[in-house]
Amino acid sequence: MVTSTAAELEPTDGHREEVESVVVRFAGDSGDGMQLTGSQFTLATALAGNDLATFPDFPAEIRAPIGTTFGVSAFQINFGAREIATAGDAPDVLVAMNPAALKVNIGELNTGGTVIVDIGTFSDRNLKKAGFTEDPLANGSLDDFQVLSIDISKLTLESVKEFGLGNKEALRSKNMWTLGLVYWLYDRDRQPTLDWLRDKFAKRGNIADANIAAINAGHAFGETAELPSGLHGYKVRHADIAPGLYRTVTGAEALAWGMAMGAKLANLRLLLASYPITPASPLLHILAGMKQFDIVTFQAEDEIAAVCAAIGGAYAGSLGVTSSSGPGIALKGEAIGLAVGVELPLVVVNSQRAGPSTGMPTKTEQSDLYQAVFGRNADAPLVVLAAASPADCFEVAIEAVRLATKYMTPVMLLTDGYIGNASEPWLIPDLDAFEPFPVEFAGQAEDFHPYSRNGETLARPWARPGTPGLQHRIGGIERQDGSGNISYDAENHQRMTDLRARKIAGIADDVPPQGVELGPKSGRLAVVGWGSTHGPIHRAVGNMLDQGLEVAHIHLRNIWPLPRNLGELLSGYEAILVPEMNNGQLVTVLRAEYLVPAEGLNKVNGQPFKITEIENAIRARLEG
Amino acid sequence: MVTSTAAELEPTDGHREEVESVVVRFAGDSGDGMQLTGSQFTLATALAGNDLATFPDFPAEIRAPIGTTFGVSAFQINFGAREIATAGDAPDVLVAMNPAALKVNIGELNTGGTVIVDIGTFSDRNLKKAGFTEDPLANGSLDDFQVLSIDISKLTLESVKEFGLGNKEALRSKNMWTLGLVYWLYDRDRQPTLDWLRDKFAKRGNIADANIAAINAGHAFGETAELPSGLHGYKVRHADIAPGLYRTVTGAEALAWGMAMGAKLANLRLLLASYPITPASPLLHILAGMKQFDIVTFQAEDEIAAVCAAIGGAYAGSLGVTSSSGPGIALKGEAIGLAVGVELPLVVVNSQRAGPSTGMPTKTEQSDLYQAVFGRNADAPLVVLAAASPADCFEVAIEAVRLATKYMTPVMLLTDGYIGNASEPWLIPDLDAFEPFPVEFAGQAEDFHPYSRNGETLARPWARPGTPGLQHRIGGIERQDGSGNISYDAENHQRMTDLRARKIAGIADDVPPQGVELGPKSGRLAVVGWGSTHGPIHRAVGNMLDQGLEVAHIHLRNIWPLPRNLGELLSGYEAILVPEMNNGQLVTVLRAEYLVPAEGLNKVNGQPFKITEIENAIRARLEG
Amino acid sequence: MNVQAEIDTLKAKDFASDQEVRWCPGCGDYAILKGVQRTLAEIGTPPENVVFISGIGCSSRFPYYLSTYGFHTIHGRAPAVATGVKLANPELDVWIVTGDGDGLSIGGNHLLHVLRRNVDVQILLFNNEIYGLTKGQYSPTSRIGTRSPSTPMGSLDRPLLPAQFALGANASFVARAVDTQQKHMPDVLKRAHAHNGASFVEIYQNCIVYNDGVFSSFAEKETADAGQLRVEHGQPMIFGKDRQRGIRMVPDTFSLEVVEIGKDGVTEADLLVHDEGDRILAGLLAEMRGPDYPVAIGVLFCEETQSYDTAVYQQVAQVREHASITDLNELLRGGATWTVTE
Amino acid sequence: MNVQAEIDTLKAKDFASDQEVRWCPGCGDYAILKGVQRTLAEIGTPPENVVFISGIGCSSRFPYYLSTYGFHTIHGRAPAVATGVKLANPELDVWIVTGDGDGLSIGGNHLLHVLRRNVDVQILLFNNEIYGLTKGQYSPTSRIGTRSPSTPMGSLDRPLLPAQFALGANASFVARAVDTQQKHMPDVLKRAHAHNGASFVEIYQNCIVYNDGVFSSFAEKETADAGQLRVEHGQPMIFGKDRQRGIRMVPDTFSLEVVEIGKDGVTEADLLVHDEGDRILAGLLAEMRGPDYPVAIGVLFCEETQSYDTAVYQQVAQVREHASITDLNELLRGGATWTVTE
Ligand SMILES: Cc1ncc(C[n+]2csc(CCOP(=O)(O)OP(=O)(O)O)c2C)c(N)n1
Ligand SMILES: Cc1ncc(C[n+]2csc(CCOP(=O)(O)OP(=O)(O)O)c2C)c(N)n1
Ligand code: SF4
Ligand code: SF4
Ligand SMILES: [Mg+2]
Ligand SMILES: [Mg+2]
Repeated sequence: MVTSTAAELEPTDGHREEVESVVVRFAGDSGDGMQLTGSQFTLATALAGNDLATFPDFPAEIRAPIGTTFGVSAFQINFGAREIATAGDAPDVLVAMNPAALKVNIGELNTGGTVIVDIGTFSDRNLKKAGFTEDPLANGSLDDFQVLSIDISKLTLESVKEFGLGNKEALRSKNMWTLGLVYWLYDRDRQPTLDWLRDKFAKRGNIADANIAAINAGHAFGETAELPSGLHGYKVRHADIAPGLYRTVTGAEALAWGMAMGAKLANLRLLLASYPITPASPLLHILAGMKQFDIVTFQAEDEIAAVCAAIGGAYAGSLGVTSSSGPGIALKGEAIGLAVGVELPLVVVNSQRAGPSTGMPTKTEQSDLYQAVFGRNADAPLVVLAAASPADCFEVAIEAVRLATKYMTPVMLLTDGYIGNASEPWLIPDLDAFEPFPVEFAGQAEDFHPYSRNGETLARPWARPGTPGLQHRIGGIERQDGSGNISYDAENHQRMTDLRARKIAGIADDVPPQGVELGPKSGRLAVVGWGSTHGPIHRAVGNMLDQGLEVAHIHLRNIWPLPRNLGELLSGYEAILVPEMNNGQLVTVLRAEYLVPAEGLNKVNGQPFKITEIENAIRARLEG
Repeated sequence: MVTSTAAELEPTDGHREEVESVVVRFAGDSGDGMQLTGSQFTLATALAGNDLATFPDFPAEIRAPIGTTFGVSAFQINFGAREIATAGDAPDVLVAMNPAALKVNIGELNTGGTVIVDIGTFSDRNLKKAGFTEDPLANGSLDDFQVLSIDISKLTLESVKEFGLGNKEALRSKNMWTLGLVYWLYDRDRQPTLDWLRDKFAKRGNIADANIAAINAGHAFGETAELPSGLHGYKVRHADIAPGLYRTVTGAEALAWGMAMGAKLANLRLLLASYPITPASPLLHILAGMKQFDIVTFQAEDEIAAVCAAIGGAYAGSLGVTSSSGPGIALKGEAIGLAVGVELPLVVVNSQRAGPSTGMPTKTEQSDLYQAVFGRNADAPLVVLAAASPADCFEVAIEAVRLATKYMTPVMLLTDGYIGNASEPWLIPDLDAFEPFPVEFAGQAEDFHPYSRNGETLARPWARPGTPGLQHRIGGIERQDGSGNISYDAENHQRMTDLRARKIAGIADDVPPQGVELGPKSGRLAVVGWGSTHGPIHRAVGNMLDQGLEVAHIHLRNIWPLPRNLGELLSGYEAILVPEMNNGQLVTVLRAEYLVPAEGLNKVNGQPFKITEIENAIRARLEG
Repeated sequence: MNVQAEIDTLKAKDFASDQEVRWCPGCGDYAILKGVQRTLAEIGTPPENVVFISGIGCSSRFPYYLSTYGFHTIHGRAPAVATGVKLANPELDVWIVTGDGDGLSIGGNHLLHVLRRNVDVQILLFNNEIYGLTKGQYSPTSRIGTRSPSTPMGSLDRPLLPAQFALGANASFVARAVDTQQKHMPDVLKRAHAHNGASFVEIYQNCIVYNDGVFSSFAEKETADAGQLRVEHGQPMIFGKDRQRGIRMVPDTFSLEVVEIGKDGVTEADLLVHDEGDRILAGLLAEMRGPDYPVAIGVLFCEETQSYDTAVYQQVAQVREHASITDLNELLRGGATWTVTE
Repeated sequence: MNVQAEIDTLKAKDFASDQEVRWCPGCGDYAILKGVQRTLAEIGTPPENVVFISGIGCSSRFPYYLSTYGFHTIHGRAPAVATGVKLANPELDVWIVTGDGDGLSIGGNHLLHVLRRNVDVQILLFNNEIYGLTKGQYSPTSRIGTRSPSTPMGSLDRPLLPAQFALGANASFVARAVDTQQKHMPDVLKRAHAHNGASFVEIYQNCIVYNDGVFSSFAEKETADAGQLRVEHGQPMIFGKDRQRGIRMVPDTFSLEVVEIGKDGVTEADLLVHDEGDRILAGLLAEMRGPDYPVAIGVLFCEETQSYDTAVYQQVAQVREHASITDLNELLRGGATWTVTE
C-alpha cells in the first residue's frame, strides 16, 4: 500500500497517461455535496468531448446522522473516448470524503484502483461511526489499491481562510477542493464550474469566492504535489460523437419533457395527477414547474385518486397522465381496468423500484413487467412500453401519448429508478421537426355512437363534454357495441372482449418492426433485453462481438403488444438469453408467446447489471 | 305447434317414459319465487336418487319493474340416472311464468323441448313489457317446441280460493302450482315440500295451506289432464351414487364451511375481513352467522381495509381471510405484496365475475388467473388454488388454510360466480376423520429470529404478540435474512427474493401429483381445465371417450406452483387444449412453463361452457 | 360555462335520457331523479355543458337517466374522477352522485379531499343507510343494531353523520334534502349549484327493499311538519304543523333546545336565527335528530370562498404571464449545454 | 391484557429496541419517541402485550425503535391492520403511529373508520404539515401557499384540521400534544391509553429539514406559554406566562374569545370551564389558532363508550351462549339431507 500525506507530496512532471475510459465515484456524507460535485464534473467532462454516463446513489434516509454508513451519498461517472453505455461496472477511482464513504464503497473498487481519502475526517470517532474497528488506512486492508490520503479538510480550511467563514461553513468547500483535484487528474476545464458558482452564489459573494478558491487550491495541489508512484495525471481523448448541441439529461427530465412534447403534438392540455413516491416523484416536480406549457399538475390524496383524476381529465378531453412506482401502480389497477373498459386514453408511468411491497424504494429493479402486462382483473389488455435509457424516455413518452390518443387506450410506460436518476449526454432534438399527431375530437352530432369504431384502429370516438349534441353516458359495466349503453347481453360481451383484445393486438402493426441493435440477424445467441438493462447488454454484446462470439443484442421498447416480427426474429437464434433485473418476467412472456426456449439471466439486488456479468453469461452459453 | 288450454286437457293413461337425464329451467319474474321453486325441486330430485346439478340465474337489477325482461329470474336443474357434471347445456323443459321469461329463455331451449307457459299472464300489456310485438303463442314462433299453455294463474286462484287470501297473495302460490305439475311430470315425491311449507309458514297456517293446495292441484292437473300428444309423464331412474348422507351445497356454503373447518384443523380463530361485492358477499354472510365457531367477521370500509385487517389478524395469530371479486382483488394487490414480504399466512378468496372493470357482476368468468399469479408489483410469488365445483370448494378451502399456515404465505383461492351460486349433491364428510394440522406458534425466546427458516418448508416462525420475549418488528421494507431488521443490503435482497421464490416453488412437492381424470395418461389430446369448467369438460371428454376418441381430461387445482409432474405429463400428449372462460390465461402459464404447444378454447360471454362446445373443439382437433 | 341561452325553453324532460329507469318500483331514487331534472331545467345550463359523475351503487346509476354527459365510474372514486374533469375543463358544470356506501365507506377519502380542496362540484349523497345494490348490507350511516346479511345479530359500529363528516372535512357548503320533499329539493340543489366550491348535499332516500321507512319519523307526509326543520339564512328556526315550535340556544352552553312558541313566555324573537356562515351552528344542526329534535334540512352551512379549480387556473395564468421560457425548444436548451463539432 | 406485573420495574429504556434511530438529527420525532417510551414505562403493560402499528413515512419508522411488537405496514393502512389485530386479540395494547400524509392523505378513509367504529387503539398522528420521507411535498395539513417540490408556486388547497376531522368522524377521544412538551405529552398519552375506544392524539412535530419552525408560534420555549392553552376537564381555561389570560364564551354566540384576567373586570370565574364531554366545545377549541388565539392542547374531547372490539366479543359470547348448533358436523347435517343406500 502506498499512502502519502500532503506534506510529503512534491510536484509531478506534468506527464499525462492516455486512457480510453475511466469510472470515477465521488462518495461522502449526505451533507458533503457529492451530487453537486458529480454534476459539475459531468458537465466539465461533457465539455471535454467525452461520452459519458452517470449514476447518483442516494441514501435511503432523508438525513442520516453525520458519518454513518447509511448516510453515504455517492455519484458515479463513466466517461471515455469511446461510446459509453453504462455508468460503469466498478470505479477506477474512488473519492471517499469520510470513513463511512470508504467503508461502503471500497468493496466495489477495481483492483489496482485509486482511492482518494480525506484523512482529516479519519478520527477515532468517525471510524467507529462507520463501523471500523481498526484504521483501514493503517491495517493493510487497502493494499490492493493506490491510496492517496490527503487532509482535504485542513487544506480546504487553509485555502478559504481569507474569506472569513466560520469553520463549518468553510468546510463546506471541501467538495470543491476535491473537485479541483479531480479536474486536474483528468485535465478538465474549471471555468464552467467557476461560472456556475458565481451565478449560484451571486448574492453571497464570499461563498462563491471561497468555493472558487477551494477548487483552485485542489487543482494546484494536483499540479504541484508529488503523487505516489503510479499516480499521475490522465488524458481522455474526445469521443467520436455526432455533432450538435448537447446537454445532460436525466430520465426524469426527459420523461417530463417528452410528456409535454407528446401533449403538444397531440394538441392537448396535459393533466398530470400523481401522488409522491420514490423514485417517481420527480416527474410531478418537474411538470409542476412547467405550467406555462398548458400543463396542470395535481397532487392527489392517493394513487387511486390520481389515476381517477387522470381518467376524469381524459374524459374531459385532456391528456391524462398518472405516475407512480410499483406499490402505487398496484393501487391503480382497478381504475386502469375502468380506462380499458371505457376506452379512454391514459398514460400510466411506472418508475420501478425494488420490491415486493415497500421493498427498497431507493434501489432499482425491473420487476413490474408482470404487473404491467397482466396485473388487472379480467381480460384487460393495454399497451406497455419501456424506456431503455435516460434520453430514450423522451421518445418513449411521445410514443406513449401517440398510441394512447390514436387507439383510445391506456398505455403503461415502464421506467425505473436507475433510468430516472441517471443522466447521459443528449443531442437536443429540434422539436419543430417532430410530426404532430393532433387529436380529432368527435364533432358531428349526427350518427354519433360513443362505441362506434374507426375501421383501421378500432378506436372509438373521443367526444368531449361541452360538445353540443354528443351527450352520452359511459361506465365500467359492459357497454353495448355501438351505443355504449349498459349491456348484459352474452354475445355482446364476447364481441366487446374480442374487440378490446384485437384493438391492442393490432397496434403491433403500427410500431416499428423489431430490429437487432448489434450482431447478426440470426445465429447462435440473441440477448434480449428491455428497459434499463440496455447499457450493460449493449456494451457486453459489443465486447463479445469484438472477441468474435456470435451474439446479438435485441432490445424491446414494445413490451405489449410485441412487435409483429419478433417471433420470427427470435426463431432465428439457437439460444435466447433474457437478462432482467427481476426473477424472470419478460422471459415468461416470450416463452408463452413464441414457444422459444428463452432463458433468464436474473439479478435482483437493487443494482444494475454489470457488463461482466452479462459477458460471463454470454461466454458460458457460447463457449461452455 | 301444439298448444292446449286447460279446458281441452284430459287425463293421460299413466304411462311414463324413461329418460336418462333431463334439464329443466324454471323462469319467471323476480317476484315469482323461481329460486325457491328450484331449490324445492332440487331436494325432491335428490331424494328420488338422481344425480343433479343446478344453476340459479338472478337478474342484475335488485327488483326490476314487474314483467320486464331484465327482471327475469331463472333456476336450471340437470338431473339424471347417470353422473351429472353440469347444470346442462340447454333446457329440455322451460317453465315460463310470464311473457318476459319466455322471451329471455326460449332461445336456449332444445329443439323439440317443452315449454310450459302461464297463459294467464299473456296480456297485451305484459307482452309489450316483455318486448313482444306479436303474441308468440299465436304467431308460429314456437313451432319447434311442445307448448303447454295453461292458465296457471286462474287455476291457482281456484285451488286456493277456500283460504280467503287476497288476489295478490293468492297468486303467490302460482309457483307451487307449477311445481306440483312438474313434480307429476317427473314423478317426484311432494311430501318433503309439503313438510317444508308447514315449517316455513308455521305461524301463518292459511298460507301454508294455500301453497299445499296449489301444489296438489298442479299435481292433480298433470295426473288428470290430457296432455298434448307427445307429452306425458317421465321417469328418471336412480343414479348410481355412492351411499351415505347427502345434502345439496352451493359453492358459497362449501367455501364457508371449508374455511371454518380449515381454521379448526389449524386450531386457529378465523377472522374474515371483507367488503360486500357480487358474487363474493355470500361468504361474508354465511360466516357472519357462524360466530359460535370461533369466527369473527368484519365488514371493512373497503377492500384495502379488509385485506389489511386480515393481515393484522394473521399478525396477531388468527387465520386471516379476505374475500372479494375481481375489482376488489385488484385493490388488494399492494397489501397482498406486504403479506408476501412479511410472510404471514393469509387466504384471499376471489369469486371471479365478468370484467374488465365493473363488467357484468352477475355473470361468470374465470379471467382473474393472470391477476392471481402475476398481479402485484415486483416478484411476489404466492400460492394459487382453484375450486372446480361447488362441493370442491370445501376441500380447496381446507387446503388453502393448510398451505397458508404451513408455509407462512398468502394463498389465493379462485372460485367464480357460477360455482358460488350453483349447487350439487354432496356426500357430507365426517369432519372428525380429517387430519388436523395445528399451527405451532413460536414460543422459545432463546435464539428466536423472526426470519429464521424451517429447513424443510422454508417458512419463518409465527410469533404471536402477547408471547413474552418474542417481541420483534416486521415490515414492508426488505428484511435482513434471519433478524428481519430493515436491510438495504444488495446481496440480502437477492437472497431474500430467491428464498421467497424457492419457498413457493417448493410447495409443488407438498401437493398431490397431477392426475388424469379421464382418458389415457398420454396420447393425442389432453384437455386441461381449471375451476368451474370442470363439469362441461368432464362430460365432454367422457362423451368423446365413449365415442372412441383418444382424449384425456386433466383438471388443475394447483395453479401456482404447478404440480411437480405436470410438465412431464403434458409432454406426453400431442396436443393440449385449454378451455377457459377468459381470453387465454392458464394457457399462457402452461406454454411459458413447459414450452408445450397448448392452445386455448376461449369463451367470455358470461356463460359457462356448453358440453357441445367442448365436444366440437375436441372433434375438430382429433377428426379435422 | 353557464351559458343561459336556453333558459326559457329547457324543461325537466329535456334532461331525461332514452334509457329505461331500472330502480325498484317505489325507490326514493325516482323522486330525486325528478327533482334533479327539474333543477337542471331551472338552472338552464345547456345539457352539453353538464356532466354527472357517479360511483357504483343503485344511486350511482343516476347518470344513465339524464341527457347530459355522464360517467358511471367505479366504486367510491367519483369525486376523484370529477376533480380530474374540473381540472381539465373548469367551465363544465360537474355533479357527483354517490351513496352512503359509495361516498362514505369505500369513497370516504376522496369525498374528504374533494370537500377540503373545495373543487367546484355539486355532490349529491343519497343516504339510504344501507347498501342497496349489493342486497342490503349495513353501511357507515346505518344505526347501531341494524340487522343485515353481514350483521345478522345487528351492527355494532357507530354511524357517521354525513353532514358532520363534511363539516369536519372543512367543507364550504353543507346542505340536506329529502327525497319526498319535491318542492324543497330544487331550491337546495340550486343553491348548491350557485356555490363556488364543493357543495355537499345529503339527500335522505328511502330504499323500499332493504331499509324501508328508516326515515319515516320525518320524511313522510304525516311526519314532515313535525319532524323537519327547514333552515333558511336570516330566518328564525320555526317548525311544526302550525309553526308553533322553534329552536333556541340553551343559555351559557353550546347547545340547542326545542321550545313551544307561546308557552312559558317564549316568543318568536327568542328563537335562534339561522346563520349559514356559522360552522359551529351548522354542527349543532347536523347533530339534531328525533325523537326529541326535528331533522334540519336546507342549507346548513355556506361559506363563500374561491374554489380550487379557480385558484389552479389563476396560478396557471400567473405563471404564463411571468414565465421567461415559454417554448419547449428553449426549455431544452436552457441550463448547461455544449456543442460537439465535426 | 393490562397485566401490571412489572409496573414498578419498567423504565423508559426498557422500551427501546436495539435498532439505531435514523431520523434526521434534530427531528421532532426523537422527542416523541422519548415521550412514548416514558409513557409506556409509566403505564407498565409488559412489552410483549404492546403492539405498535404504523404506515409509511418518517414518523412510521417509529415501531422499529421500540422493544414491543411492531409492524411497519404500508402507506396509510395502519388503522386497518390495527383493527385486524384488535379483532384477533382484543387483549393487546395497540398503538398506531401515522403522519399527516399517511393518516390524512392516503389513509384518510381508514382513519375515518377506525375512529367512527371506535376500535380500542391509540392513534398518534405526527403532524409536521409536510411529507418528510418523500422529501418535502406539501400535505393535507399544509397551509395554503406552502411552497414544495410539487407546489413550486405555493399550494392552493384548504388544509384539514386533524382534530376537527376526528370530531367529524364521530371520534370518542380527541387530544393534542406537542413534541417539545415532554412533561405534558405522557399525561395525554396515558389518558389516550386509558380510554376504551379509539383515541386520537395529534402531535405537533417539527420537521427540521422540510418544514422547520412551522409551529414556532406556539411550540418553542419562548412561545409555549402565550401560544398554548392546556385544557383540563373541569378547569377554567387559563394560559399565558403569568396565567393572566383566559378563554370566555362570547355571549349569545357559538364562539370563544380571549380575555385578560383583571382587565375590564374579567375574573377567573368568567372563564370557560373545560368540559371534555362537549363535542361542540371541542370543535371550537380545535379551531383556535394564532395569532389571536392560543392553540389548545390536552384532551379536547372524551366520551365514555364501549369500544367496537368489546362489542364484537360480547356479541360472539351471546351467540355462543344461545347457539343451538355448536358443532360443524352438526351444521353440515342441518337442513335438508337424504341418505343414499347401496
Ligand atoms: C371495488 C368494488 N367493491 C365493491 C363493489 C360492490 N358494491 C357495489 S355498490 C356497493 C354499495 C352500494 O351502497 P351505496 O353506495 O349506499 O348505494 P345504494 O345502492 O344504497 O344506492 C358495493 C359494496 C364494487 N362494485 N366495487
Ligand atoms: C402506496 C404508496 N404511495 C406512496 C408512498 C410514498 N410515501 C411514503 S411516506 C409518504 C408521505 C409521508 O408523509 P407523512 O405521513 O406526513 O410522514 P412524515 O414523513 O412527514 O413523517 C409517501 C407519499 C408509499 N410508500 N406507498
Ligand atoms: S335496492 Fe333500494 S336503493 Fe336500490 S333501487 Fe331498490 S329500493 Fe332503490
Ligand atoms: S425529513 Fe423531517 S420528519 Fe423526516 S426525519 Fe427528517 S426532520 Fe424528521
Ligand atoms: Mg346506500
Ligand atoms: Mg408529515
